[in-house]
Amino acid sequence: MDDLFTPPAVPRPETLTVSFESWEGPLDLLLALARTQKVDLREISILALVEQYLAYIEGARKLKLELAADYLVMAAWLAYLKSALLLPREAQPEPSPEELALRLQLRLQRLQAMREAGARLMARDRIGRDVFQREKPEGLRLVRKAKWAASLFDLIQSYGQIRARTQPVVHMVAVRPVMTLDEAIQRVGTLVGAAIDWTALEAFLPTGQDGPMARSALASSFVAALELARQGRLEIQQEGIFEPIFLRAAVPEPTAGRLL
Amino acid sequence: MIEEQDDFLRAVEAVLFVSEQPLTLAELKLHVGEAGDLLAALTTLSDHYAGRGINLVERGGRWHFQTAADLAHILRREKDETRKLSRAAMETLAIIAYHEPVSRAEIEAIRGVQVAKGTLDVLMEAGWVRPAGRREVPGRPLIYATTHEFLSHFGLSSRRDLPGIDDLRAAGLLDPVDLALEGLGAQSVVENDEEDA
Amino acid sequence: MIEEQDDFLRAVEAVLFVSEQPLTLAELKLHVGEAGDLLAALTTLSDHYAGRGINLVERGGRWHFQTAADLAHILRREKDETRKLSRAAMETLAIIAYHEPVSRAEIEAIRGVQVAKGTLDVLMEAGWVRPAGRREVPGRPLIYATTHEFLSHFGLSSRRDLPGIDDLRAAGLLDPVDLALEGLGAQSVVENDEEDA
Repeated sequence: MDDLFTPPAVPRPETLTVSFESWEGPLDLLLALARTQKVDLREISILALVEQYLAYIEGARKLKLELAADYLVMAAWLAYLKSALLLPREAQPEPSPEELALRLQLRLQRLQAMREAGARLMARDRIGRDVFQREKPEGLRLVRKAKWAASLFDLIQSYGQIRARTQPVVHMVAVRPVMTLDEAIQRVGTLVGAAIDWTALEAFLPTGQDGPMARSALASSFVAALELARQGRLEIQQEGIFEPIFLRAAVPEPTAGRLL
Repeated sequence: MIEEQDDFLRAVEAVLFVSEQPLTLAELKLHVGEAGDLLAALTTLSDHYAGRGINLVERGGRWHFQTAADLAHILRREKDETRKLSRAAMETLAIIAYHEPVSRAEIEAIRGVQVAKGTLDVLMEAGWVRPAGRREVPGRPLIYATTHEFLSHFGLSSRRDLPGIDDLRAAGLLDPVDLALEGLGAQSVVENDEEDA
Repeated sequence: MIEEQDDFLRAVEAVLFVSEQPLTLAELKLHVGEAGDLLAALTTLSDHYAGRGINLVERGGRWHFQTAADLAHILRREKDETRKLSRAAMETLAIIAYHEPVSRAEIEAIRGVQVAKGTLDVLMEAGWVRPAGRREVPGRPLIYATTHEFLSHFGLSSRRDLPGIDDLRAAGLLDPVDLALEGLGAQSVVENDEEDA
């Protein structure tokens, strides 16, 4: 039965996907091969070793084993080494194939030495396997005794800080120059009575003021103007946002005032 | 001093050495088997270790190694560690020094903050503060005072050597610290806002 | 079998007995003080315990008691099964121990394969290997060395006790291949000369 939801069958290649996991790299394999030749690595025949390795790789390829790249690189290098060793001596490039072969031999010796050393290390009397320590030693106790450091200055400074912190805090609000709303209504109301034409708001401000007092006078005068307009005592005109504000005395038109 | 020891004895010794807890004869036998006279081995070992730094002892039918009782003092070592007093401890000490004798409630009233129990303990451990009786008020609270060690540590011949409030003010030590200033600043802004509204 | 033992010796014995880890001379002195010749005491104790079920041993300058190795069969329990190291980890550990300090590249040069990330981690987790600074060559590679726990675990008094290290050194097997080649190169030139003659 064909089912839409059946995943496509995983292709099952005949290839046996075996990596060379039993060998940790080509050098490891070479060492294993070398040891089949002779116990003493100083006496091995590099040429025979190369042949063995190449035969091994060839066999693996016939089995369609997946070979890691480094095995193939080693195979290529060994094939080169083999050909160089077989070539007539005078045609030899630097470094000499003998040196390359010797180098390989030295590397194998060193790996072998470390492998044996590792095994001997593991065979020693190891804690937890061969020798044992006490399961739960009581332990040595270190009792830390605090020695406190404090100076007289620290002491009096602390006291000063407490006193400073806990003193009743007196808040003095500075008297700031302001024009109160009442003052402004009084002033604007008086001045506008004389103004028949549209007059800018600024003209109603007391002269000779600056800073906070000027700003307070402006704000209060504006609010005063709104209040006086509400009372119908003056009219306000402004052409647009942020444009100057003009005031004039209200034209006595009772009906219009009612409508507003 | 090397002496031959039979393997059974050595096994008993080793098993007792590694064991987490005291072992009964039955438990020991599980390890060392029946190859020897266990009780005799234990007696021999016990005799051997008598007078040494480690002793083999039997308690309620269980055997274990322990260090000799007279060496207990060696197994713990004291170490001086210089540590800085916390700010809370420093302030509490200052209040006691300036106002002694004071109760904990009075210290808290002056500090404006609760005094943790550990704070007074630290000061007493340091040897600078001592309980000085009880105040004869309801609840009879403990009152605290400073000690001779306090005076000598801070190089004072008496408490009257402590600078007075006027001295502190003159030294600028009564000026609010920066942190306090910031707090006050924030507060006054709020107050101004309220005024404007 | 009761024998008198001086208090200093007893103290050393007791301190080593309760300690959770092997102790250096300096650490021991913190507890037992300077009242006696510490090294002499340790030697005396070590001699005394030789051949017993418990031995006093020195590993990398640190002293501890442990059971005699031949009693392992009595003391070993199933749960004690030490985790088996992979061959890669074993070789890497050997290379670090015999060549220390070594960089990862140097380990790889000897093994002919890359060092898998987990390998060094396993050794460091076991507490046997530690980073030991950097080699002052281009790239400043990290270098690795063994720890005193390594020495303790494998029962080595020092790295000189590493099995066969003297023979390996004498055979030049701890020298890099290039260095070995130089030595051999000179020789082979002589041989070639003879051949030519």
